[in-house]
Amino acid sequence: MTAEQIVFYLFATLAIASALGVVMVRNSVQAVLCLVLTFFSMAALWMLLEAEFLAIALVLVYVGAVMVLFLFVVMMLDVDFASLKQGFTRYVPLGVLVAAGLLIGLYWVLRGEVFGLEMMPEPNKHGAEHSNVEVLGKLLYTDYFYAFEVAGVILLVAIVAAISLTFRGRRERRGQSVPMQHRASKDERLHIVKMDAEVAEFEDQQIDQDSDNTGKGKKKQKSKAKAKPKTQTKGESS
Amino acid sequence: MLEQLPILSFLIWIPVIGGLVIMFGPGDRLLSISQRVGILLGIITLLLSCWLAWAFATNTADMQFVEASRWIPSLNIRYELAIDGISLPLIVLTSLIGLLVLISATASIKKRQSQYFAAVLMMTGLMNGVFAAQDAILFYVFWEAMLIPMFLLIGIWGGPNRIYATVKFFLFTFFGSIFMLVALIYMGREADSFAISDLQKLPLSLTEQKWIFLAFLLAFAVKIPMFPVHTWLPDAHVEAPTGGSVILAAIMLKMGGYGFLRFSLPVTPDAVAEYAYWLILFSLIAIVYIGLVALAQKDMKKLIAYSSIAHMGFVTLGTFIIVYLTAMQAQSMALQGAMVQMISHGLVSGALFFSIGVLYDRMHSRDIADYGGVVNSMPVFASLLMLFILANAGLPGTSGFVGEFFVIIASFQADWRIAMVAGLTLILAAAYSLWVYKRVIFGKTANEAVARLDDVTKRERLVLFTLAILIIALGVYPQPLIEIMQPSLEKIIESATLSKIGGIG
Amino acid sequence: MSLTHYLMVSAILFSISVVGIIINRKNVITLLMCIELMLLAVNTNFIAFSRYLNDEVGQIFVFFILTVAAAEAAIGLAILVVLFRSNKDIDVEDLRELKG
Amino acid sequence: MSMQTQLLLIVLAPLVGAMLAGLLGSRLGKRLTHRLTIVGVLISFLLSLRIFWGFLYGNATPVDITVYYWASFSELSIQIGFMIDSLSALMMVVVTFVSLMVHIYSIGYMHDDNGYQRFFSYLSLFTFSMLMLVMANNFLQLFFGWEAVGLVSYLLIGFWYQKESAIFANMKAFLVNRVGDFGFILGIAAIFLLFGTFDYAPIFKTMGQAEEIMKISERSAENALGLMSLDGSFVAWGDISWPIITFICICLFIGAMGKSAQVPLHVWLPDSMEGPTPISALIHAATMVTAGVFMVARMSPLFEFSETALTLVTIIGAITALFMGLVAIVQSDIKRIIAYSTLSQLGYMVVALGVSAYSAAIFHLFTHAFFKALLFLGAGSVIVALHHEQNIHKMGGLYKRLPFTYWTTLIGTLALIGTPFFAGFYSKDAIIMATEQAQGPAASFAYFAVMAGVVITALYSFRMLLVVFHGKTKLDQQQFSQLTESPRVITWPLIALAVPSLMIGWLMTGTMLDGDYFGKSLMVLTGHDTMQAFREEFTGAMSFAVHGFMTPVFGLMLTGVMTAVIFVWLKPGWGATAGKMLSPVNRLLERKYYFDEVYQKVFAKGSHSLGDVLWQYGDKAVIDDGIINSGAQTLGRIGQVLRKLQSGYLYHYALVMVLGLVGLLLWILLRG
Repeated sequence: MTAEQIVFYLFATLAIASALGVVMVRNSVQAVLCLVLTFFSMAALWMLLEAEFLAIALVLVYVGAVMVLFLFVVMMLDVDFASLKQGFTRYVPLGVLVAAGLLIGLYWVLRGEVFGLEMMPEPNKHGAEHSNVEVLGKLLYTDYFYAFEVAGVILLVAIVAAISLTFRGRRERRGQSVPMQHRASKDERLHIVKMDAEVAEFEDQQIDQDSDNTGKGKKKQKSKAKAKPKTQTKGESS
Repeated sequence: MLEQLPILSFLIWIPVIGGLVIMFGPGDRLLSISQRVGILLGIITLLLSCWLAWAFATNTADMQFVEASRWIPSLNIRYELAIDGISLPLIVLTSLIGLLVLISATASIKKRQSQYFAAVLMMTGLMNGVFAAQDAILFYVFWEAMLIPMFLLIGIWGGPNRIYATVKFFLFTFFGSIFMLVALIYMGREADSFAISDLQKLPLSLTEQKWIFLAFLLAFAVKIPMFPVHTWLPDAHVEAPTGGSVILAAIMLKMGGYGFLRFSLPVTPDAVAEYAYWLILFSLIAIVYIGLVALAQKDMKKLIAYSSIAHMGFVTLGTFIIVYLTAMQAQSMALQGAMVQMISHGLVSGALFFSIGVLYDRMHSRDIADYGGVVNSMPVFASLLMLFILANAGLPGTSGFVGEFFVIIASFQADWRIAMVAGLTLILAAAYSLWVYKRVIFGKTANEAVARLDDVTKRERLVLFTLAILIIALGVYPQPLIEIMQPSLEKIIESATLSKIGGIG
Repeated sequence: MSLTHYLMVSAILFSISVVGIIINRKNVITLLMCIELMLLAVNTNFIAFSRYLNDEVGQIFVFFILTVAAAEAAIGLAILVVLFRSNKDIDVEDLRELKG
Repeated sequence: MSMQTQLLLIVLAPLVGAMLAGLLGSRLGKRLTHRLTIVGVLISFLLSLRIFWGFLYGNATPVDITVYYWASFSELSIQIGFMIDSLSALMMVVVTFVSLMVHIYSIGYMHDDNGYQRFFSYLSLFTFSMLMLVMANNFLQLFFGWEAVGLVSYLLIGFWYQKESAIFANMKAFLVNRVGDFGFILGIAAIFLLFGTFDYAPIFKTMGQAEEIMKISERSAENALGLMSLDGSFVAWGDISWPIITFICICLFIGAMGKSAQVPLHVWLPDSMEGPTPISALIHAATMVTAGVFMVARMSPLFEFSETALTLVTIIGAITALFMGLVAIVQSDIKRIIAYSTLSQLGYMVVALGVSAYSAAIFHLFTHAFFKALLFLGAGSVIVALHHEQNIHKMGGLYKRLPFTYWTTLIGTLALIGTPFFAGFYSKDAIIMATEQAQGPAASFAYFAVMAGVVITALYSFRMLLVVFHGKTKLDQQQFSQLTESPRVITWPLIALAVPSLMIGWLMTGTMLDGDYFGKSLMVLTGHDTMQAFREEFTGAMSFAVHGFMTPVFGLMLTGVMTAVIFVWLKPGWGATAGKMLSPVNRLLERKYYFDEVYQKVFAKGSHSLGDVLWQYGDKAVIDDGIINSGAQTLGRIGQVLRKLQSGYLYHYALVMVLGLVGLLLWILLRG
């Protein structure tokens, strides 16, 4: 068994085990860590396949950034995982069945006779002077330059989207909310205070009396209590 | 001087644009102006069509007053209008009925009258368009556009459950005409021109013809309406306002018949020969089955609607019996019968619906049971209705008889059993017409509402008298109408009996 | 090592992630992780083939897949956060507003 | 004045009178209206009398004029025109004379009826349509007249439109006529198929040639037709095929049966008595009902060539003559009795047609018009005198108070039962002799029916005469004393009709039956000439009448009269006992052989309920709800089901995606 085979089997089993861990483990944090482990072991395999740059990129960039992001999120949201997991076992048989079907299908496609060593001889190893990065760079910045640009744009879009979704603005902002201003109504602005007038003897007072009734009616509809959540700061209400 | 003027385009676009102008111009605010303008437009259209009839040469069979210009060059669709023997009478009928509806609407329509005027005027213009269009797609556009005003007429000014009726009406007709569009496009591509004359000359194999004929059949059968697809008509009539159901009965049902004569017979003659047996069977069913159903109706409008289906059964019978006839004389008699029946049915059922409208405006009920002894309070109306009812029953001397007589005589030449079944209509039509007349008009005054009825007003009298005079005139002396139609009918017979599979022609 | 080995590893990873999606009913995070896993399997495929066919273009594609995967993860988590803010937990059972 | 303007005047004068009376009636007032209409009818009567005179004594020749072409296309031209020959001239005179009498009579009869003008306009309209029918020279115009006459009888029967029974009767009349017209139009279509034209002239010419061939070469009728290529036959059902001539004649006869109320289609005539009495006299006795007889006589060239049609005509005529007479015996309404007597007399005429004695049939029609109109108008004057009482059992002993009516009705009755010297005798005896001569299967039955008819006619007419005019009056004294004879305007027409009922017989028999008055208008094949015996025996009107006393027919008539006298006058009790003994027969006659009930139930109710069933199940259930509405509902239901797919659960969507993936993979593998 050559060193290469040993390394391969080692990391392959490690990757598969941790992948299972990602799926099986109860606690999300542990799941994310298992995923990180899977990525590490796969990076090792990629090394075997002489894709050094990508393996390193995977570990540094991808695992470093995305997995850490996952950890952040998982730890920040104190989600009670117990309730999430309890319906767990009901779908296992279906899942296993689908996976088995998939595996059989894939095995049938990828089995030895098709991609075995005789069919696909292992190319000879690159010499020391061969630099994977150099080759990638040559390709990336010539033929696939537009694709590269597009990738950049995709990332930009992702950034903007993520921020706009989650950012709730700084606390002490002085901005105006025009829609709120539109909604303000006369009752909220004008506050009528009712004083008891002295009733005069003349009968034409009767006319004022009627106007009072309408006035009184108005009083009852005085502005409704504001039902805004208490967290609404004073600045918002205008 | 008038030859160069695009008369046909005037006939179509004056009412349409006039209608729009009325709706957005004076509208309901200045109602009297829109009424006067509306009726003026109606009169202009009628005068134009009469001038058309007067200037029409009755000796040639080819198209007259041709107007052709490019419309969508890329798809070689052309804006082409022309008329011949069979479209002229229908155009005159459309303009006349349009005017009469406008006159009667000034009194009977209460809400949104200007829009009613606009809808009726647009209907008239578009229907003239259908009869004058010589380009298949232009024909289709007018055919579909015409549905919209009628949809509105029934939908807005209709009776209580008008939505169901108008949606059913629209979907039925629309469903039929979709397949027609497919057939038209197919043929247009084959002949890379949509002019009807080219389609007629286009050589088609039998299977092609069969499919095209079935597509046309669906569109026209729904319109006529033929037996299995007729259930929309009674609902549409019951819910439509008086003017709406007059236009529907008088003109829209003729589109199907016109379509058969203009499209099916010349374009797919072999398919016509193939399916004639079934179509005759369905027309006979329409005549007898629908006649019996009409006998059992309790609502006046439904009864007249069923009776018009039975009468239109004669049109289809006349159109398709020519396949089984050999002598040119018998064939032209059959087609003459079909055409005259269409014109006379337009007048007779239009008049009947006007009369029911007269009663409905006074009593707001269409049930026969609510009436009885109307003659005591409305004698003039009773005598007019007597004439229309007898014309509906096909009394000789009225126009109703001419069409049926020709069709029965011609179908006897083909097979006497067909004539015998068709002849049953004499008994059935008389039965249900007179029975409704007896229950509504004769007898003692049923209730005090009937006693309070006042006789026909001057406006209604004008409308009903013009129709009565036309019905009697056409019954006593149909020769002028026959003379106009004969050359073009002969041309249709020639093209219908000329097989297309032989590769020639 | 033959190409089959590598492909089998990625196939196994892929099916594990499929199982993960099917089994896990409620937890969105697990769902996102399974998608990450799936993408990883795909990348492995790419690299294996590029290695055995001696054509680095496969690796270029892995490059782009990674960027897309990153973007997808970012947005997925952002949605998760907003979701958490609005109704206190991320149980997929409650998200039924878009029902037919 | 040219012949065309004369004929147009004859036809249009009543039409103009009708239009004026109808449209401007109320403004013109009663007096002016009836004057106007009477002048119109008078003009046409005088002119037609002149033409008739020309044919009778002058040497007028048949005339065939085209007024205008109704429709002409691809060398077929249908015209409106007049064909005047001895037959139509005779009919024109009968129609216009009786119509004139009825016009004058109605002045009195309808005096206090508010629909006065309307009545007169309908009468003149009837005269116009009858004249159009009689003078037509083609089948289309004949059919126009046929239906127009049916229409006017519909209008007149339902004249008192407030009477429920009247408006039921007039619809029944029109529909039964329409059933006849259904057969008639099929006959016309068959004629067009065979001859290619609607006009009489070419048709009669070809049939004349066929007769020539038969005469010259003694061929049988069939191969004569064969030579003329008229013997085509078409398949009626499976292998049964009918010669086209027989089909035509049977269809035309169905039309005649509808109009002349022969047995299956007779139900409308008794009910048409709902109309005012003058129209019963004019339409349902003298003119309209005889239109059928006239048509068959006019079409004699066609009928002669089909034996089966002639036998059918004889059988139907015989049945009507015999059985309808029987019903008249038990009737109690005065007008119904006369109506049934009309039915049986029509039966006589149709029998005469059947045995090819066309001239006798037309002559009987001629005489019958006069005495039947007389009887009806007499009954009318009795009804007017008794203030619209029609039940004969409530009358009696009126001869003292209504002398004029009594004597004229007596003359009418004597003419009806065929007492020698009276008009009825000549025509009825001619028919009886002709039936005697006839061979063929139906001849013996017809002869029996005709002979038995004589007894029955005598029985019911004398029963009516005695019950109404003689015996003890059943009116209370005070009413009886106030009875006054009808005014002159009613009695004058009675007298004017009584004169011809008396004299027309021996005036006209010579020329009509013996002489060659009808000439070519009626064609009789050599084999069928049943009038031969009559012509040999006939020496002169007077001697024929004298000889008439010795014939068995007179004996039968006497027995009829005696039985009536015994049962009504001498031994009224016997009548009651006879009624009890033959009670089943009595009830059968009372119910008029249940024709009405059967028609009402089977045809009226049947078609209505069939229509209902077809509407509820055919239209509503099957097409409307079955296909259309349920189609709409199924679409709605499919939509509901599909809606469930959008469950809203995220994992469902994920699951479906994965399953899709796996499925695709397996599909590629298995197929790949």
